[in-house]
Amino acid sequence: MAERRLSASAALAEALREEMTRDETIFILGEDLVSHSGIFGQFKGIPENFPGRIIDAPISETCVAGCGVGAGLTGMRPLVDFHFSDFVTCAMDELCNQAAKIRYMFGGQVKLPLVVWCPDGAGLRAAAQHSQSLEAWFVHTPGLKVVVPSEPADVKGLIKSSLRDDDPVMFFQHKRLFAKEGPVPEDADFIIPLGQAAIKRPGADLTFLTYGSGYHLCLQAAEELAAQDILAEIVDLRTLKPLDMETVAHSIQNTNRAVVVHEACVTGGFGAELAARIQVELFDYLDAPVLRVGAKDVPIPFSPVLEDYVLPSVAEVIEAARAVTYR
Amino acid sequence: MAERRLSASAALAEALREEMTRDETIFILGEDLVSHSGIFGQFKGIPENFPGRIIDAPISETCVAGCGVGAGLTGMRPLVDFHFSDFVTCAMDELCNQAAKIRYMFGGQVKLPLVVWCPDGAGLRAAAQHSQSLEAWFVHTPGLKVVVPSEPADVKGLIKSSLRDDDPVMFFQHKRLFAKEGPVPEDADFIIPLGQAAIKRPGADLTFLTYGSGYHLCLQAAEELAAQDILAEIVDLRTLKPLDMETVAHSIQNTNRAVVVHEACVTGGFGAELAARIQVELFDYLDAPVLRVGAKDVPIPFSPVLEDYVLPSVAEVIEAARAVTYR
Amino acid sequence: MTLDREELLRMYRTMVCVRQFETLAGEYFAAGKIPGFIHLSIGQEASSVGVCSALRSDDFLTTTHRGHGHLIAKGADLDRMVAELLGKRTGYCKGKGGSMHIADFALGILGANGVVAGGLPLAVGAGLSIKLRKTDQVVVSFFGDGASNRGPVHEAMNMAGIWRLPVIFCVENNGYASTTPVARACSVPDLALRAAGYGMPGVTVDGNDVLAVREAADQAVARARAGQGPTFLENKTYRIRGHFEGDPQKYREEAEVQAWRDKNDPLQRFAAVLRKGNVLTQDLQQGIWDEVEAQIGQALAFAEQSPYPEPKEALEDLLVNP
Amino acid sequence: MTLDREELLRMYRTMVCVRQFETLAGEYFAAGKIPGFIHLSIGQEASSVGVCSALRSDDFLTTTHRGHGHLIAKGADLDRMVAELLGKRTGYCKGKGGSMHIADFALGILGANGVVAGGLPLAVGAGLSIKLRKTDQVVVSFFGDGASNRGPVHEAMNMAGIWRLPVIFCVENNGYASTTPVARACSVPDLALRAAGYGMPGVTVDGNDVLAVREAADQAVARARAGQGPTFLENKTYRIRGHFEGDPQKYREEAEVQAWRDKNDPLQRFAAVLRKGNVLTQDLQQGIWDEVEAQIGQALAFAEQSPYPEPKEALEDLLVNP
Ligand SMILES: Cc1ncc(C[n+]2csc(CCOP(=O)(O)OP(=O)(O)O)c2C)c(N)n1
Ligand SMILES: Cc1ncc(C[n+]2csc(CCOP(=O)(O)OP(=O)(O)O)c2C)c(N)n1
Ligand SMILES: [Mg+2]
Ligand SMILES: [Mg+2]
Repeated sequence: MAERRLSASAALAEALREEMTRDETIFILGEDLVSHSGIFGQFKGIPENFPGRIIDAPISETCVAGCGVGAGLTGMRPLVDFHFSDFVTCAMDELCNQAAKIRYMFGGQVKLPLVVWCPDGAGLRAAAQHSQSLEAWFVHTPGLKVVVPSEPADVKGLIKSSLRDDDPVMFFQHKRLFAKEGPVPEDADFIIPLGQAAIKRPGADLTFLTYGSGYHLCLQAAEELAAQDILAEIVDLRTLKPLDMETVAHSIQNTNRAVVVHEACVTGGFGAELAARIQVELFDYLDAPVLRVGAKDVPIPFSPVLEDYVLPSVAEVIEAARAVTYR
Repeated sequence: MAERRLSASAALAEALREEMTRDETIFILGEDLVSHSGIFGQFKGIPENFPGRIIDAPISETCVAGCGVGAGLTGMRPLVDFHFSDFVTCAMDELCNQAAKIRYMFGGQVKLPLVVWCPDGAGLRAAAQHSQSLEAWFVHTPGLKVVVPSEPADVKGLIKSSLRDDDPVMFFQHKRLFAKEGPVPEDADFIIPLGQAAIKRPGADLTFLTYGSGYHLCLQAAEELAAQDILAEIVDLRTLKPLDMETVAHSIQNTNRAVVVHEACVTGGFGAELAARIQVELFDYLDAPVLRVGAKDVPIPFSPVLEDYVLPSVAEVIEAARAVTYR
Repeated sequence: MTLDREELLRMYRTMVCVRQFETLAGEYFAAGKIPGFIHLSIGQEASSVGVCSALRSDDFLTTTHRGHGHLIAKGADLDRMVAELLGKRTGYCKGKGGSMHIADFALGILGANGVVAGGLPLAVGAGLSIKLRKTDQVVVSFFGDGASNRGPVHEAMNMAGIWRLPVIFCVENNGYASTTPVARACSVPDLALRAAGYGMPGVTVDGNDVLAVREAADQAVARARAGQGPTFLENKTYRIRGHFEGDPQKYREEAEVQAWRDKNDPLQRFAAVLRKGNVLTQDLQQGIWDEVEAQIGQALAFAEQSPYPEPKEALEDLLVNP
Repeated sequence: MTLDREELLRMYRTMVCVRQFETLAGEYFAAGKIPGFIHLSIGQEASSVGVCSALRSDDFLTTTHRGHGHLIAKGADLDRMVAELLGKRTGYCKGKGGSMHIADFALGILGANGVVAGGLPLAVGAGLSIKLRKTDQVVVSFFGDGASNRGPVHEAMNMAGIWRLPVIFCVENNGYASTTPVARACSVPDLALRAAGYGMPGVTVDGNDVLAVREAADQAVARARAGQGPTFLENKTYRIRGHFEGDPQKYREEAEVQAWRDKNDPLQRFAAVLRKGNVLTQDLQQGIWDEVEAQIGQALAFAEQSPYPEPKEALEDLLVNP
């Protein structure tokens, strides 16, 4: 049977329609959702099919996030749309001091089902305040789960698990990947458990550890490298917290070399955490240092020539792969 | 001549008095500053000596931070007091989307002198929302400098450089260390340049890389280790961004072993960045993986037994030192 | 609506309970038995009791760093409250929260909050949840005059306003935000003036007159239950104790405090009313104080005898599915 | 205060300049010459010009994602503006900012802002700086009806209120925040009603009548310069173009837009007044349009001929002392 292909947006919308049908406590709250089915059209079909369960909020990210927390504590399963992930900066107290800590501070009295959906990433010439990848902040915040899908099927499987999960989840989906298509299972019960990485391309010479848009850079790099007989294995982490260290370890035990690739700027990014763990937990397996490829340490500039230069490139990924394989 | 000793609070106040006398564009803005000279008494003598230049703000962290930016852009040199560092969560847009990016977004048209003074850290039984160490978020934000002093002299020397610097500086000072005394030069021109680490204790067997409250854990650990003939060198980073990698490298080239110690929770903390860099830049010098010691990955709990368990301990630092020295 | 004798006495008893709880908490703190810092609500009992007595047990509440009174007035268990203040395993939060972080979700108490104004957006979320779940519950969100200047208050009031949510915004204007007098921080004399900016009724009441507070609260609750939307309620009161226990209080004259203590004590005022109406007698009053004292003594004993948590318990309760 | 002929013509000319600039920016965007996305202010020229013409060149301004008009009205250089939109090195920000991030600190323009309401706290800071530096400058902070619901607006207005800062809060109520009609997002019909909550005057004016806007702005500026504090000015206007170029605009009827375009165009209205007062003649009007067209054509040519930055320049301009 021919695989059905969907865009990442369509995969998200399908998953939401399935879950909202399954569980009527799920609702969507955010800015400008109803008339255009989300500013990226990511909620296609929801306004028509679930009137009253997708709600346009005023421009009030602080209260919108807090609203998600309050609703999640009182019997609902909110998905909060953050419009642009850059605006999580307007709700860090609600996300990191409230959502992340409530269950713990109150001694486990309550659960907080809450999905914070954040369209992130650069490449749209949207400049410094509409292009960030901020997942590392939340990885450093105990009490939050962090999910970053790269392909449509992952989007469907992971948003469904996130909506069924009883803990707050930060869900980052890359703006530039909404239209990108891929095979997506039709099965309404298809889910991808949080904390499960996927080996998306096998290879014996080195391991690419990546997620989100970084995955697509690695895929291209792996193909070009294959032509030079360097076989890269690609581990798509998919969930950064909880982290599937087991899959990471298995891969590196075979390849003895690793390169972490993400779009966020290198310094203090998630690649730092991963490299720091690997050089301890797999010290004896490493034949080369763990290299990191990410954006250069500046805000995202507007002009295409500048933005392209700042963002990580396939060439840089290939260069890192060559470096760790000493070829 | 006998060295003069001051508490960290007194060192801060002295530095501010000296700088405010030297430069009348400096002023202090924050909550509850005037009647008690700051809620920790950290601005002793300022309200009396500089009336009108230390200003009580309403509880409006968002606008207080933005106010610092606006004043810094128009000829003043503001020091913004954040009351508790936990409340930076109420101003992440102003700090990370505005302050950090303004000079860059506008093509270098303007400079933004701004010191954001954040009393941070745990140990006061103040629970999850008044005990955090959030420096890693800002290290991951291009455009900000990050300073974390550990001793009174560092406080004086670094706050003075921060106030004289033309870029926004996040300055984290540990609440539990305000009363701790140490020698402080009286010289009004004593400054410690940003980006300069200090080897505060020489040792040949391993290197402790630390800052803020972690420094005091390392000091105690180093003394106990010395009794076991394990000689630890302590590098107090003092500034996390810009980072003095040269001093870090020199030390590790001698000791071939490193342990990073900080109070922030381990996952995604600054130790990750440091370990990730070291295992690349000093790969051939390392005889052991770079270990990290920090708080356990939970919010800071209230009950003393719980909080003490979550925070990094001297015992854990010693254990890590033993592990990297294989003794 | 007039209150019957039982209700009046219940309210008086609760006010006595808050007063005695706070007084003893202060003593325990001074004795070094309570870690961290605590913020007491002595002098503000009419606000907590006047408002919470108008609520049902399934109604929601968010409170602040100064929340003991609200918790007690909503029916929180004294044993578990004291145990939490002491950091014991039997506390509401197993010792993880402390004074600033007590909640009782079974009673609709969505929690005290260490972040000033942190509770308001949560309250709006609870209000939205009520609307979506189609129940007739209401939410009360307590906050202070200082908190009223924070942005989340604005966003919360606007959202509750446009969606006509059953949320009661109750500001306890106690004259100070930490060291800062209200007039130096708030750009309006009566905070209730701001309600007009959100299309909701704004009422300023004598916050030390428990019956006046109760009446205003009853009206706000009725409006909310009837689906007529939010109300802004300003209870003008006074903080008798320091901002936190140990506060040097250089920002005010002792005489100012004394005047409020002597002439405007909410318990004395309510007792006088009840005595005048023959609802309360000397004996009955004494009986109530003794009974409450015994109850709190018991709570203290329970807490003192309770064990501290095991260190490793610090790693529990973070996530449902780690 | 009455405006002399030169001033009136200068204002009309500036409005024409904004209109033509925005129109051409739209065409360039449609032609794929402008990367990213742009937000045009066509139909709102009376607000930008009415307010900015009341300012001195040393006064400060913060604007928004829809800021081209404000920049031009404050005197920004068209060449550098267009160059920035195209991402050229000769642009105001050397190509690092783009449409949403243009500033000219020499003209007191503290910047457009990609974050809605992001400019208000900065404006308050500039106001505080004016007070501390003891100058008689003023600050205008433009924001939209949608922005008015964000928390920073509340904090900013309260701070400006208590400190009586020379800040003019100018909300351009253009009927929509992206897809959301103002009535669905704001809990009051007139946003100026909120001013009373901060003890400052609030004025709602016909934002498409440039003289009415100018008069209100003159009063607000006079108040501010005299140290009498902030003013809240609401200019009721209408966004003729989509929220961004390419906006499908399913949230409104074309007829609604058409009605505003036909019956309430600020340029036509002002021209009619000027013609009636014999300030403007057919020829003069044509001359102004031609002259502006030439000027903008020159700016476009300058921008097109300008080079793009070198990739490595992306690493410059982050810090003064790296
Ligand atoms: C966002 C935030 N800023 C500052 C603080 C520190 N703080 C705790 S209570 C308080 C004063 C609050 O005053 P008010 O809202 O009037 O409540 P009250 O203490 O008078 O009951 C302050 C400034 C905080 N906890 N949260
Ligand atoms: C904090 C924040 N939230 C959301 C956005 C996305 N956004 C950009 S413009 C806009 C609408 C703004 O409406 P309004 O304030 O009325 O200004 P207008 O576009 O009508 O000029 C939105 C939601 C943003 N840029 N910043
Ligand atoms: Mg108060
Ligand atoms: Mg608008």
